[in-house]
Amino acid sequence: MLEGIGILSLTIWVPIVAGLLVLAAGGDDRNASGQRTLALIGAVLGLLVAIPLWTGFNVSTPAIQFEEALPWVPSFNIWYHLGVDGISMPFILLNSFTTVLVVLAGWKVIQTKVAQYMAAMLIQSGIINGVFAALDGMLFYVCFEAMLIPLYLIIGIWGGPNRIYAAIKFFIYTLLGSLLMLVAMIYLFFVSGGSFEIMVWHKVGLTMMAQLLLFVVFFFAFAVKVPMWPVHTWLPDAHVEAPTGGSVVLAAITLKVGAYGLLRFTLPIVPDAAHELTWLMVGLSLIAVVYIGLVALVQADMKKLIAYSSIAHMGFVTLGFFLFNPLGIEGGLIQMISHGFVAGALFLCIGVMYDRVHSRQIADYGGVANTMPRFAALFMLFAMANSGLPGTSGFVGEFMVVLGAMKVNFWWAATAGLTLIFGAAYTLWMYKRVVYGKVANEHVAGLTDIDGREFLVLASLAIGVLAIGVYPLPITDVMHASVNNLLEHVAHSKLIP
Amino acid sequence: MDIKTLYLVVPMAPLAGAVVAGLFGKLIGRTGAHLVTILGVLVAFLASLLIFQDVLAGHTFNGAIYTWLTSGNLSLEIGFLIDRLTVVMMLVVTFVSLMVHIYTIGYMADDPGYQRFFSYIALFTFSMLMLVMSNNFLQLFFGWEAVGLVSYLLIGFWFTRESAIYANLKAFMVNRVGDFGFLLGIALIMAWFGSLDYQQVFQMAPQMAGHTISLIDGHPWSLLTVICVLLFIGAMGKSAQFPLHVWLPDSMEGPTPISALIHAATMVTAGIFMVARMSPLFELSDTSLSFVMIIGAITALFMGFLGMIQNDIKRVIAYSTLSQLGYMTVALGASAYSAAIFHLMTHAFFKALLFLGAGSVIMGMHHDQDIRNMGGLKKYMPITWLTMLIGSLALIGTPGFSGFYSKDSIIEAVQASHLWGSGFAAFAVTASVFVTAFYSFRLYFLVFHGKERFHNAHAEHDHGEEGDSQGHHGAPHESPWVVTVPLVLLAIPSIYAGWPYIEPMLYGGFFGSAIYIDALAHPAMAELGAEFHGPAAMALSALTTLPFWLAVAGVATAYYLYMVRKDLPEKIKEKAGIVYAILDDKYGFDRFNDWFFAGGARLLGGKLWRWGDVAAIDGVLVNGSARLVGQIARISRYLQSGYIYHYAFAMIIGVALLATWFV
Amino acid sequence: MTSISSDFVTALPEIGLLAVACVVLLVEAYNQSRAAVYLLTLTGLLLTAALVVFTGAGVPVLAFNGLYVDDPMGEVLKLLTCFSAIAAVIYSRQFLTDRKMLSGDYLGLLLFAVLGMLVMISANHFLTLYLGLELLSLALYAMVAMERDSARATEAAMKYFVLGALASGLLLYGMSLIYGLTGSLELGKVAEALHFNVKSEIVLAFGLVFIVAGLGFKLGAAPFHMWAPDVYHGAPAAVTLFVGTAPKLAAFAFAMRILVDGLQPAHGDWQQMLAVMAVASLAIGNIAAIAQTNIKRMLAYSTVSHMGFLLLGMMTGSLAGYSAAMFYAVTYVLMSLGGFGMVTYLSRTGAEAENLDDFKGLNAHHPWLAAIMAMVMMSMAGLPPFVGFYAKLTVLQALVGAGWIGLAVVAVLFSLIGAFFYLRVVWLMYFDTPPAESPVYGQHAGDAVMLLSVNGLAILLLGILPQTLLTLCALAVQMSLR
Amino acid sequence: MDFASLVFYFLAAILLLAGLRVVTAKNPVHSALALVLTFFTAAGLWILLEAEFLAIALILVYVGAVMVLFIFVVMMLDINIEEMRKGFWDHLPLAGLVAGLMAVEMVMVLGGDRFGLSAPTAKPASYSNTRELGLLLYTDYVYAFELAAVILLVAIVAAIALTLRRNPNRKNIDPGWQSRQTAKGHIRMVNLKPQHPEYKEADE
Amino acid sequence: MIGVNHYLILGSILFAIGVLGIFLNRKNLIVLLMAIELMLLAVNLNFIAFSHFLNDTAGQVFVFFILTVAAAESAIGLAILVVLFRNTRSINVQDLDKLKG
Repeated sequence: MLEGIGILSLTIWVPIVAGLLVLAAGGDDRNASGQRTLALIGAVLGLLVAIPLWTGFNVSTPAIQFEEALPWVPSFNIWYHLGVDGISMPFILLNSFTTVLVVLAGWKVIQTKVAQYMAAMLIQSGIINGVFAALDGMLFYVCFEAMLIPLYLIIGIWGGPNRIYAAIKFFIYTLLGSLLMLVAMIYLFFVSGGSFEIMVWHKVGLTMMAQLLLFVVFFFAFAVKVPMWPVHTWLPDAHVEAPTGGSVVLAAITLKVGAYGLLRFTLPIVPDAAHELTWLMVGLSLIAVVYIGLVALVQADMKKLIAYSSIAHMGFVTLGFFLFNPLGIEGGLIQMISHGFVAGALFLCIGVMYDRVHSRQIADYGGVANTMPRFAALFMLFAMANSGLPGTSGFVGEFMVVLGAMKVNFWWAATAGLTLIFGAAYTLWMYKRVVYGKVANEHVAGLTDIDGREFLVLASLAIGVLAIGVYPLPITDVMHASVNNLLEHVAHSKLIP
Repeated sequence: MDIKTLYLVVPMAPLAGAVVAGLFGKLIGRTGAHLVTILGVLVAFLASLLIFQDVLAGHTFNGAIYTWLTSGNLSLEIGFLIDRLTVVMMLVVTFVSLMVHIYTIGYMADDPGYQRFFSYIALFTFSMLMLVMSNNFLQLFFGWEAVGLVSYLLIGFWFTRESAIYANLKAFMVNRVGDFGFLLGIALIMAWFGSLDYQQVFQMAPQMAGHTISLIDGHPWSLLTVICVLLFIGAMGKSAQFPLHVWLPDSMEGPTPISALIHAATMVTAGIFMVARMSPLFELSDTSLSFVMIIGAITALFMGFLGMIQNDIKRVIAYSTLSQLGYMTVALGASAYSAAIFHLMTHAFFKALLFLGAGSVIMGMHHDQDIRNMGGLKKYMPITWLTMLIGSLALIGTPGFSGFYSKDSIIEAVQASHLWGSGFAAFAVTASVFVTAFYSFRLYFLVFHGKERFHNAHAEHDHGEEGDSQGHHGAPHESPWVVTVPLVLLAIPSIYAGWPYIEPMLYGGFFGSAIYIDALAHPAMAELGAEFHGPAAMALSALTTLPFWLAVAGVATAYYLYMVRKDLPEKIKEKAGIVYAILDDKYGFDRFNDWFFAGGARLLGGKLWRWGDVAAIDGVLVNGSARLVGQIARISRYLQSGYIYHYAFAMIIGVALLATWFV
Repeated sequence: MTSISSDFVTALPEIGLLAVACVVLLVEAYNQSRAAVYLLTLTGLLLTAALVVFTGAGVPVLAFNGLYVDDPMGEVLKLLTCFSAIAAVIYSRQFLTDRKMLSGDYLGLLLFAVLGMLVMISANHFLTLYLGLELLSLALYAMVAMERDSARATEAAMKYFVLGALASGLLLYGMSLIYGLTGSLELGKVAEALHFNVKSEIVLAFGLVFIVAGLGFKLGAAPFHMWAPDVYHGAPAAVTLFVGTAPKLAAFAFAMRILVDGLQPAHGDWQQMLAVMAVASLAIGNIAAIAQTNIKRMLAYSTVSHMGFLLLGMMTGSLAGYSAAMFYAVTYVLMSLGGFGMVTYLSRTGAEAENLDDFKGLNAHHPWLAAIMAMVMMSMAGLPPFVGFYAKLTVLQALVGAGWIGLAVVAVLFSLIGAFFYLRVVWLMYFDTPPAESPVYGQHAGDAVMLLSVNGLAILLLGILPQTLLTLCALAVQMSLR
Repeated sequence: MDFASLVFYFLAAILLLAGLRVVTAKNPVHSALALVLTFFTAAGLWILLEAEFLAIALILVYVGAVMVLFIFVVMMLDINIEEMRKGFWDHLPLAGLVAGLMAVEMVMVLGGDRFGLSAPTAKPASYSNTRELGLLLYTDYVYAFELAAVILLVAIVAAIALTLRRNPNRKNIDPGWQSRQTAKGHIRMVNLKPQHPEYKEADE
Repeated sequence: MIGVNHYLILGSILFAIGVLGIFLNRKNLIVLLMAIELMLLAVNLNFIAFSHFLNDTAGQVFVFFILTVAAAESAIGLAILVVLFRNTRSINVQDLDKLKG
């Protein structure tokens, strides 16, 4: 079914148009409240238009659904081709949901250039939906790169003291990967006989050499975004300097784009190279779990700590993907969604404290639970989810990936399982130093507990975290058909001599 | 009401209580909080009783409630397995929990975190019930970790205390080490059996017995051994077996009711329960049984030693708990699963009693926990005294008391075992009898008899717990009825729970198919059963056995040292300097762990971060290449010198080079 | 051979423009009304554009004994040249008024320069190419030196002149060799001669080297680029704006005429030369730009790198490559009009907004201008959804299509480095706080802001919907190839 | 060796020597004069090549106009020659290398007879080089011719625009301005009132 | 017999002398211009030689225009030189280094 404008177009364009409207209506911080309200309306609308994706989704088929196709740049055979399957659809919802939260999270904190902030967030949300919905390689690429721009501005304008370094590092790092990918995509265009359709690329036979080279290129594009060790160092800086909303989007969504790319491009397009280089990807993923886990342990800055923990958790995602079994891939996908909730929530938690004390250093806190009991409780929930406690979403993906890994190799599973220890160690040690203990200083003594808006944001995330933890079946149901299809596809060599 | 609904009620009633007390604590107030949670647990207890009857009538259940997730052709479900093993655990858990709930009303009366506390313990009850009622490994792991979480929350309940939040983190981390093994064990089961459902796994187990896996190239190991050892590592964490025992003594930082509930009666026995549950697997691997037995023996003996020198009333009991858990573990290793569960049950009663009694003493002493500051409390706290005495007698295995039946069964079972390491285990458990008796009565004498030392002691310490009305240091007093009633209620089964139940539980096939013993390979229980002639005969014949006299000797020694020659302990302490120092240092585990694991991880993390991330990746690769480009850029500015002739050179040389190249 | 009168009809745009230029000079001589010359200039350029449209033939038409060709590619380029000149004039009105440079001299020279471009675009003969080039260059030399009291401007002019003369010499030497080899100076006949009979490959290559060098100079490709930074830097912003935009279209046409129309049979030779120059340009342009503190200078280096990309498109020797190069040239002009236009617009009397630091915190007081500038910069960096992305895409597409994957990788790696300095402008505008006394402000020149907005939005819009422009370029090239 | 060759070699030698002199002379005036000599010998060579018109034009246009302009500018700008000469030969190695390389390369490429051109047939006696060029210029190359005119116009405009200074202190009168003047703006009618201390508001 | 290659060689050497001049002379702008004139002369020589040997007048026409343009070019160049000299009181090439980097 090819239509002109459909739900997916709406999920992309509603936030973007809303963002532009906010920009147009705003311009001055004096009517900031109006801009905020407008942005919130836009974000909520964006979420509402995305909901039919879930309710109308047919879980029994791996086929592309909600498809839309319009010729876009006919001279290069580029299409405005949208569609989702079970792999991409949840992320559009996640993104639309997160957008509402970040708009709320920035409600009071952002006091300068409010319209620009809100617009950047909304526009970014639309573009990211485009990434997940794109079925045309070039459309994907355009969105993939365009999403860097709002985030670059968000980090750079509303970020911390070292924001410029962080923003530029983030941008250049990620651009490196994507530019190489551009060449790869053009190459694929020619070998596929002049098509930018991702689904066509999936069927193209490639030589081993070409596959390996494409793999490396896709690795750079997506592993940087994920990020995998050793191309991860932009993330801590970006997170530390970004404003809370930026961190949330970065953790909850942007990282997912990289992992999604691995699944959408690397695995199906170069399956033989992927099999060939599994050792590498698994190795890097496991390094992420152990090495990054250890590094996270010594961080003095809360955001940095959570950033490193994000890397470790995303290590599970990549590990899962390269196990080539349903448990691994679905586990990875669930881990992605869960990490969206959990890491987002943790950054929001840190943001809540930062708004009050203006410090992210663990050492500046202590005994927060005394003055902010409600907050401490929610924070505890998210900390536990981050440590992978069963019953929370953090557990589901890790559990599945460990199970999947065990099917392949005991030691992979064992190394991955170390996250039980490391994850708990760095998260809870931080929690202990920040939240527990006696009131450490007058800043902490002067803290006020979270207000209704903050509670709403955190509680909605908490519900998500618990819901996925207790009952992940609806999400895996959505994925099954597509994941099985993908696995079947990957199992077949497309090597040509 | 449908019986299946009833199953669901058991865990859900406490959960509902926990949620209400937790989320709406302010709204419903203190009374509301304890009412709603107690109601929840009471409902669970009553439902458990009904289920117990139902199960006794032969109705077991194994089924799913809902599908948790599916992946590939795997389907993970949340479900209940209700059999005799489960109901025993359910009864123990709900009963002790109920007692603790009631007791807490008095114990925590002045604490500002009252509602939170009730919410936590109700949540714990829910988690523990989920654990024991599970019919699959996933849910088991859920409960396993959830009880760990609540334990973490409760140890750190007084979160302003540095020692408490140190202890809770430590407890969680050590448990996580165990869980790491546990998770790997589960994953191995998943990978080889293709299912996480108990029944399917157990059915397949005999076929898998011959499988080996090669974890290190060229060294094939029995699959089941690996699985069982890994699972047992989980149990070692949760049930505080050597060397993962280190968290339990520290966990005494939590309020006393949870020491009773979590760290004595229920949660720490989850490991024992789990191994018993997994008996169809463990039975297939002698190696793992030996491993279990040796670990248990080490724990039983060496942790008992530590109990002898502790001065904190709760710590003494904590080490005693460790030691008793060691007993249970040894029993598991000897394939005496029913004995282990039996001891688990009796231990739950008398150890909960001891802890609650200790709590009562602590309340009476205005939250002083040092036994050196007590003495002569018998006069002031008669009910506490009496119940504590009963608990202690049960603990040391006085014939006729519940502890006697369970503990003697274990000792005999170990002696009957023929596995590798059973000799050492038999020695350890036997020797422990003396140790147990000694430290139990050392405590008893120091607390309840002798000189009243509390008058002159208060100046030396300032150990008030949060929320206690400090400075009101009158004479010790008996605790209110909400405290003493549970003591009495617990004292009853401490005395009585052995006699009538030993026969059905151990020899009467009470557990039926819930516990599987390969009688040919591990005939210990069968041999015991052949010699068993009823509880009375067992009690009588015990008078002629070594354990009994060892216990007597232990009591006597304690009496001599702490009632007659009170100066001797100090002298011994001086004489046995090194031994004392080692014991005082708890064999150095804490120091080693802090230094090697915690410190080492941080050191390594710091190095990796500084040298790996900051220096190598960021410094050299990222910023380095950026710097390099910047440097080249600066150099390239010199090329643009500003002189026309240089520009002209560039052009001409360009032409010359192109010409040379292409011509 | 058609009658001479029809030849004149074909060349009406040039004739019209020449007439207007002369009128401008006359008005300057007798009236000296600034408004009059300004409006006259704009009208003249519009008239020329209209004439281009009306005289458009749709097929290549030769005139003046083969000296002149009128083909769709030329028409498109002429049209865009006129528009870009109009934009340049409007952007720089305030700047020129402030410096008392808005005179008939200046605008007359500007019109002559445009005439030179038109001649180049329509050239079909070495001679017309040369004359057009010189007409353009001479006018530009004078324009650069127009701010007579500025040591910097005159120095720039001198450098431009000396190096330009040298480049002309090189170009002519190459032409002389090709003439000797083919016996003809008309491009079509040269191609024919080369196609059927190459007397000496080595001489051909040798001659090509010199021609390519001259071409490289005009485009500003390394290593013949060295005039560009100094001239862009030294010239008054308005002149930089003009030098940096429309002439690139003419240079592109020049390259197309000489290499494709004339020397297509020697494609194998010049392909490699262009490749070498392209890579050198990408490297030098992108790297040297990083170290710059002056935005005009930075944009000059950026031009060098862009020309590298353009050359990459040309060197493929395919239809796709040529249209990619044309698309690149057009989008480049669009972008640098925006960039230099902003620099010119923001300059105030006596000072130029030429240091990067002058752009600090622009977003704080001129958010819309900052947004336009940001779009320009990101487009130059090749980020979607701006048109610069498609420019790069088309070139890369052509490159990969021709099998030059390695070059494509090199190109993207250098544009990664390039992204840094474009983003630096963005960060200065958005992330830095404005200095207390901001040297940059925009005057109340509504027309310029309006046009800048159109310019910026065009960059965005063409980035989202590039097909029209792509088709235009592809068709123009396709219909013009002989 | 025939006469033409002799003349060729003679002129070529002078040409090269003079050329070298242009770039090595200490005094720019000497350079300019050497350049004049170069042009003269070149003109001779062109005559040898039967391009008589261009040879004359070279002398008339180049020597007569351009070189005079050069010398004029050299003279006008008072240049310190001594300062200019410092370190002149320092760059000889590089210069020699590059120039030598180019020369060798060019000679190697162009030296061999790669063009396949033989001496043209002699022109008929009635052939006039000037006439031929003239015809071409006004027919086939009329477009180029017009362009050349425009270029010259640009040169004029540019040179004037660049160098013409409207000196504000000059004393001469612009006749155009003079003739445009009217009474308006130059003569002011003033109503002279009797001076009185009370009325001070008027004709300020 | 003098063939076209003789003229070409002569032209090449003349061209090279021009190059030499640019490299050697780093002070005087005017000499720089003269060196370029030498190169143009070499070009012209080439054209005329080819024109002669090809028996094609087009080459001569080209030279005619080169001469014209070169004259115009000189005019502008010298005008710029004069303006420059007014500003800096120097035509020393080495003083022209305000713009660099």
